[in-house]
Amino acid sequence: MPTQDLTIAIVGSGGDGVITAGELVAQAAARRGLHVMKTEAYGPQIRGGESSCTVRLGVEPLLAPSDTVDVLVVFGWADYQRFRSEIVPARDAIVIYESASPAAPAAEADQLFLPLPLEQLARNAAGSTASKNVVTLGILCEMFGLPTESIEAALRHKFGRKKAAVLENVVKAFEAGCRTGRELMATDERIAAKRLAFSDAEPLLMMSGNEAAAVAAVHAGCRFFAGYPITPSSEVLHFLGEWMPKVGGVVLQTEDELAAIGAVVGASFAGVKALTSTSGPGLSLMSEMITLSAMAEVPTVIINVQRGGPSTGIPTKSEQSDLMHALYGGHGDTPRVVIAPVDVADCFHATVDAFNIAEQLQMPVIVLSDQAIGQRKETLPIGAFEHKVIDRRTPTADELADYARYRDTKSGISPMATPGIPGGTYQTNGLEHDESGRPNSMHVVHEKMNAKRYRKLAELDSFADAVRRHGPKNAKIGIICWGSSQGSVVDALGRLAAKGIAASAFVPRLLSPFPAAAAREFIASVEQILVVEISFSGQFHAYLRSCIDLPAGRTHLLSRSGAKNLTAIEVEQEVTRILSPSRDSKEVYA
Amino acid sequence: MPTQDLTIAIVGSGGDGVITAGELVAQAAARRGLHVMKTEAYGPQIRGGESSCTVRLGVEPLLAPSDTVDVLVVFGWADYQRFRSEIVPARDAIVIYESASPAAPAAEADQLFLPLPLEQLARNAAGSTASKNVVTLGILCEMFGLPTESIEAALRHKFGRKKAAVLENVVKAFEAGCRTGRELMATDERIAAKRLAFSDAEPLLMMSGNEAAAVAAVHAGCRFFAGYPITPSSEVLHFLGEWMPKVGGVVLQTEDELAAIGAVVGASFAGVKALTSTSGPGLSLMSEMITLSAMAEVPTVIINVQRGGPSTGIPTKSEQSDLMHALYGGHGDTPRVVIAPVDVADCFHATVDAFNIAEQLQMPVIVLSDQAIGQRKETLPIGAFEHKVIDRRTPTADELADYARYRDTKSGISPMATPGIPGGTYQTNGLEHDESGRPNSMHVVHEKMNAKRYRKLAELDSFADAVRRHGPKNAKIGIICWGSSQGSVVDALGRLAAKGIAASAFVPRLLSPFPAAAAREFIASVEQILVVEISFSGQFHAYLRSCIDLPAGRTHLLSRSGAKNLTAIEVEQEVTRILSPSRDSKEVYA
Amino acid sequence: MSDSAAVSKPNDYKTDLKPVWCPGCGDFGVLNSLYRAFADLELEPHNSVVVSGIGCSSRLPGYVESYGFNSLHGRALPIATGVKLAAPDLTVVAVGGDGDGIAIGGNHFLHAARRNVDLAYIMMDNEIYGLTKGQAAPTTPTGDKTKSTIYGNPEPAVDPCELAIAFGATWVGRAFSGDVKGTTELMTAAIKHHGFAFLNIISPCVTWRGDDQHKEIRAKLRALPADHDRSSRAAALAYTREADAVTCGVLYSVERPTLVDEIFDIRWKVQNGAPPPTTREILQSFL
Amino acid sequence: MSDSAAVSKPNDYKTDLKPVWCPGCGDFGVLNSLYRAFADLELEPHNSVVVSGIGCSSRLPGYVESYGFNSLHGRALPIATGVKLAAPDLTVVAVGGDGDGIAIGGNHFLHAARRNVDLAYIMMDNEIYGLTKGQAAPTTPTGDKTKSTIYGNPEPAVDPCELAIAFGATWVGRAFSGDVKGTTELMTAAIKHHGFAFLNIISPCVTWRGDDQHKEIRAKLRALPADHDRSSRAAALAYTREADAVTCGVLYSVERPTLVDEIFDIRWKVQNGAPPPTTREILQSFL
Ligand SMILES: Cc1ncc(C[n+]2csc(CCOP(=O)(O)OP(=O)(O)O)c2C)c(N)n1
Ligand SMILES: Cc1ncc(C[n+]2csc(CCOP(=O)(O)OP(=O)(O)O)c2C)c(N)n1
Ligand code: SF4
Ligand code: SF4
Ligand SMILES: [Mg+2]
Ligand SMILES: [Mg+2]
Repeated sequence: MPTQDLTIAIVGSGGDGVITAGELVAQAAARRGLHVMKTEAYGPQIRGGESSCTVRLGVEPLLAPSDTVDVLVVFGWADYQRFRSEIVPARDAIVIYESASPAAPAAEADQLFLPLPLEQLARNAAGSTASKNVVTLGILCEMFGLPTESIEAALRHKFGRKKAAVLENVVKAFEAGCRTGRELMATDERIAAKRLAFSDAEPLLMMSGNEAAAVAAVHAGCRFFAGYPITPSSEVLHFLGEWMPKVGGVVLQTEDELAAIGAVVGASFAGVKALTSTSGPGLSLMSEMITLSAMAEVPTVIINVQRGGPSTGIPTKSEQSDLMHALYGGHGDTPRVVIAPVDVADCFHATVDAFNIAEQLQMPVIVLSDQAIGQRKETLPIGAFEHKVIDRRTPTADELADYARYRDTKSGISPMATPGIPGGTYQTNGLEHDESGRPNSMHVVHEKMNAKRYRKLAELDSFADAVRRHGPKNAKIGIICWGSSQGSVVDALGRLAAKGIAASAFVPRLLSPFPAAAAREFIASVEQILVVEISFSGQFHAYLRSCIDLPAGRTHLLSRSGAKNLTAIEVEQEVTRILSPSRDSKEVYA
Repeated sequence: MPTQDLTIAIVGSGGDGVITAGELVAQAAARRGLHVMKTEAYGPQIRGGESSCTVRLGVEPLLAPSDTVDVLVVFGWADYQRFRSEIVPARDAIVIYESASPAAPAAEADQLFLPLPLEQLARNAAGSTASKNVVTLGILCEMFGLPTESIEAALRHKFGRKKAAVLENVVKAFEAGCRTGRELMATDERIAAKRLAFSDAEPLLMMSGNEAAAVAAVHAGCRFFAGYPITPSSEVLHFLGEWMPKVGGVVLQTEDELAAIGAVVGASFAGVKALTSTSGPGLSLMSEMITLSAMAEVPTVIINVQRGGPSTGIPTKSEQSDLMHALYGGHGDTPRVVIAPVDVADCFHATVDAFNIAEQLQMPVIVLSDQAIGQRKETLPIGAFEHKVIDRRTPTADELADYARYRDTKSGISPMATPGIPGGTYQTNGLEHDESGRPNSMHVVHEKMNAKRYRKLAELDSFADAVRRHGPKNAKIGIICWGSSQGSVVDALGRLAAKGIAASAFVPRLLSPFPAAAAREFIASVEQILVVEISFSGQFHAYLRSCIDLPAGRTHLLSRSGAKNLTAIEVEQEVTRILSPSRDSKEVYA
Repeated sequence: MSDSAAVSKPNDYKTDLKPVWCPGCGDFGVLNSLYRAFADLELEPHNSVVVSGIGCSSRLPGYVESYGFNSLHGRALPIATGVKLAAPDLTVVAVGGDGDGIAIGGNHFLHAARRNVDLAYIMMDNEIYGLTKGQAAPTTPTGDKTKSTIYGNPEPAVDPCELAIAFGATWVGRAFSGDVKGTTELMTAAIKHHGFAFLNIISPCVTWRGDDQHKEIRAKLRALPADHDRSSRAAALAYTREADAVTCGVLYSVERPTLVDEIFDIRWKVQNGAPPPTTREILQSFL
Repeated sequence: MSDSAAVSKPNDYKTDLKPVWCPGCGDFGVLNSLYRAFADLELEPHNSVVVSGIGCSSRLPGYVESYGFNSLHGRALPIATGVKLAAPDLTVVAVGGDGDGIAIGGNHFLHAARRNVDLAYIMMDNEIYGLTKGQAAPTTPTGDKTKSTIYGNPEPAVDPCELAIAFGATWVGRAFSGDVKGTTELMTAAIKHHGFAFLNIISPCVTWRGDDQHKEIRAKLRALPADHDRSSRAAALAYTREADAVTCGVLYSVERPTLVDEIFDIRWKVQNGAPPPTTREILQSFL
């Protein structure tokens, strides 16, 4: 019986063409309307070190990378060592590997190990080992029912600009691979079970979360980006560097993150929607300016793509440990909004939301993404990118007649004039100030202005998409998680349901202000509670506790360091442990 | 009946000599063994604007500035306007003011208003209005029983270096004031009730919290200070700028706060105990380097003297709103210790504690002070400055034989070699690393090292001075507060006790790691709970909630903006409200 | 002022906020020069933006009728850069202290100058940190006693004009705030310059540097020779790190494209007359 | 190495960590030169400290047998300054990339040079951000296409050596990593210099600037004329912002007291032979 969900991982080192092979499979699949989720990983070498590419293909939309891989291709076992804890072959995986590579492990359980002379095949077909990745592509196509013609077309497209001889050799290598693949088919009946069965559908877009966020910025009307390169968020800079000139916007690569957020404050003060994008170390550096954005009430949007921390940490791997800094970083009582996208598509929506909120509330809004969704590629229908845009309101003539920039209105939101508007001149500052913006250090004024600045957040009581809920009502166990964890958690809900366990999930997108009423309701509706997060110190759990009462005795915590994706199995096992009579999971309050 | 506790406030503008007058009273009193607490306040003018000086004198040690002033001297009512919400005359205050100053308010309740031609008196006695502050000193001495001879001696000391004629005029002015004072004595019997009755005691030291912290650094063996000037913490830089050369240490005024904390990390890495000192905006800028200090396990001590925030905020006024940033500022899972001094003496002890802890645990330790205690002057006996010093442990020969800088020990604490030690060479970094310090991005290593870095905090389970407790056990109401709020809260306990209300206070000095067990015990021992803090958004309350369960229905919150000192009356009134049958105080969970 | 036909007067640019500066502070002269320069240039308040950092000097925007931003210590230039790039038609003036611009803000000074952002950057150089009550600045001479260097400053001073030239500023001048006429002229030229113009104004702090500053500087004032070659880095260098002179005038002035010019140029080429793509069109690139 | 009588060899300074650099990266040449310079100077590993920021180049301390600190992006110099002031007897070398030192770290470069902190600062200048995969640096020539400037870099480049001189560095040199012998000599001189020595090493990034870099630079290499006046700012200036040449050698070299000299001087005067005061004695000052 063929499958509808297949994960292929390819592992090798620099020259092996691992990334190209993965990219070609993913692109071809997306063109045929298959759902794709693609992740890459690298060793510390800047170039030429170990690399891996994992592609999940599905007939149905995909929620997260799969826990294990169905097909593993290994060009060198030494390279595989680095990834062994992240790329785990399934119990019944098919492992294709270069037979010349030493130290192959033994097959376990139902695994099928197929040592193949990949380099030899490439040399024979194309005169060089360089096209062993193309040979492999051919093998994969025929064995697992990938869209052969689309991949060949993609190959032709990719190598079409090269010399004719090069293209010819590539095609030869691909055909040789296809032949080998067809031959292998007959050697073991287990292969058939891994063949992908699909019928063509509308082509899908394929993009990363960072790209989705960058598209969102343009869509939301952002016309100013300032940023400093940092992994894993530089794609936002790169994408906008390409598109901003086309839409008449500005991209400034600043000298550091202090300048980046400074320029964003300046541009926004001048009336243009403005964005910066960074990762943990950069967010730390932006702390002071974020407090100015809140104090001077200048709208700013900051995308923070989390990586392993603290300090320079693990730049290429994901973690959810910038949460507390996003929520509380910066001295003083600094109101801000924090919104966390849950997947690639949501990187688009959360970013548009962020601009809408920033412009309405005139304060900093942080989009708290992470490497897992920021850099993985997912397929999406073009229809997924609709989102209403709200623009800044300019002061009315009445408001300008007796203009006070920081008018203490009922909602706390004051009319914001921008340079160029006659009659709207004002001098603002980061000092505490009165309604006109004049410095003032009296307690009464400070209390009034603090109240005004925080009162604005109440507008979000009616924010529509504050929480994503999954699973049945009144479940036996309710999982609370955030951001990219949603994927594996929802995957786990399905598995648990299949086992007859009613589990549900509560995923706040709006992290601050926290949707406390909804959370309380959820907690009341479930028997046990499991908080899931990728932070060693349990930042999300601590934050939840500060917002709502988590019932002692029935609250549990799955929190761990990052640098490894959350898997559905982990969640499933934790739930099983909690629900088993002799449970030993981390109970939070004994 | 004379008094044992007298507060005098003097208000004027630039040239009025307000600050000098207050300083002379305070100094003279301290020399006679009186307890003194002195605070100053200024308008926005850099020089020549409004200023005020408030001196509280007591026979018993003082806990906080008093809520109201007993004697108010006003040189100009226009200047007084700025301070009217901070400097409140008591119901029975004596108000002495320049009769030539227009717009004097009317006396209220039992107040005694004495308009005097202070400038005229000065001109008559000394030929110029410049010595009106000295005239006033004379008046105050005689009316309120201040130590006249000591003040005259202090005057002679201060003006002794000037021309003889100047000194002569000063003395004349003082004597004229004394005469006027004596004359006034007889005019109203209410004056006698405000006379200070005291007998001489051992002279006391008088210093600010910032000075106490700076002394502590030298005492603790700190020999490197790097900092960037910022109000209200620059006194630490100034004091160490004077004393470090004497003790053979280094002071570096850096280009900014990024460099300050960077230099501190460098010096400490090189084996020297090192300190920086700043206020909110600077602490925000230090965020990233604090995460490096935690990651590379380099001991650092950071004194943060809080002021009004966010942004540049209110630089000269106190607030407790950097709490969350101190606790959580910086990306990633960053362990750190936060310790909050409760008064001037404790600025000394908390700073020595901070060095001891930093050197033991090899991580950043933040001393979270504030303007209220950092800049006010208090008297203290020299005996108050004893505190054991712990030095860094250098690796043993055994440890060096097979040296691993980040050895994963039971306690998490690893032997730290420093440059100059043969056999101890290692390369560290802010990247995640293995036990030798080599970069490593594997999840398993990351989890292990996170665990090691956080495990070190467990050493503080046995920290002796984690909490200050005040008042009876099993009180009707238990107040939880922190830092400089202790003074007024403890003052309020006394007043409540006098009214027959059993109230107690729990004041954690160690804020992180939080002494949760002790706090739970305290909560269980009281009927109602009141959390008190000077932060509009209630940062301390949110933090408490994340550490311990605060019982719904009996937890109350007094949190407000700063720029005005907490007063005992505020606390007392809040408690009364809570305990009254028809209470309307902010109940936290309805 | 919105009636641009009317002739502007210095007083038109005064706000009703009273400066907090000490009596005798050099910054008053800078402010008065700025009022005059704005009037001479007939700047429209609503099309002018004055951005500063934090310091005594950085209080200036509050006193100028225009859009103004007294921002964070050291960050005037990134903010001013953001303003100028977002709204290139505005006249943008950045102001601040020597500490603000050379200590904490030194890096932004370098990069704003390098990028040739079209704005005037006016530094009120008092060789001290005024607002925080008198600590040494990177402009404080070696040996000087200040609050933070009571035994004498162990560090050497930089010359802001030398830095500006090395950073890539295309216009560099030096003025003395006590000379309002000369300062007004230089300020006017700085604002008019197409590109990053740096004007270092010696503006004495009477409170922390002593009352004699005005006099001492006046004694050292020199004018540039008439034949000074403004286009030569080497010629300008001769008037930097001066020990016994304060030479005022335009030390350096060259023309090269501003950052806005370059950005517009790229935009022009990239757009090539095509209308801006819609979200849908952008999304097509992911197919 | 602890036996200081033994003659040091370059290999003595190798650690067992394998460089992560791309094959052909210019940084290998820098590392080899550093091994040789350390050997020539017979530096004791335990008395030497190598501090870096973050970047490909900043990985270097991990490969050097000494105390080493691969710190934060842009912060090598503050940390190195702290090390040197805290323990003046150590040999301190700061290393890093052009982005690290001139973009995010530009301000620290200015102030470490101004203070004349006695250390060698070695910049591996590849005109690009290597580690983050090829964005423009402040050293990238105008018009160059990079990951962040796909239509050409709109910003001009600075010359690190010109900056160093304006900042107040007392020794400034330029080298090419492909010339290990020349680089070793210059590095040795930089480390020996008493004061802040800045060595800009052109160190090609083959991955993001193309394989031709080595060749192109080699073609532009020039040596300083024998009569070059190292003590003249103006003379040095002639070899900055060069369009068609890469002139290697010691551009500038002067002597003035280092920050440690000044601090020791003050300490000497203040202590005046007296023993350091005790806490009690310090407290007396508050009576
Ligand atoms: C991040 C930060 N650090 C420090 C300060 C404190 N501070 C305010 S102004 C200033 C320096 C003032 O000197 P300068 O910029 O020369 O201005 P001046 O007052 O002399 O005009 C300092 C250190 C601050 N506000 N923010
Ligand atoms: C605060 C911060 N911002 C950004 C980064 C990302 N980052 C790491 S290295 C680097 C630039 C590398 O360029 P360079 O310093 O020239 O070194 P190279 O890799 O070229 O040797 C950047 C932007 C970071 N690690 N920290
Ligand atoms: S302190 Fe100095 S710079 Fe500040 S206002 Fe006074 S005189 Fe001017
Ligand atoms: S990316 Fe460039 S700088 Fe980095 S290691 Fe490779 S060649 Fe060297
Ligand atoms: Mg100044
Ligand atoms: Mg570089």
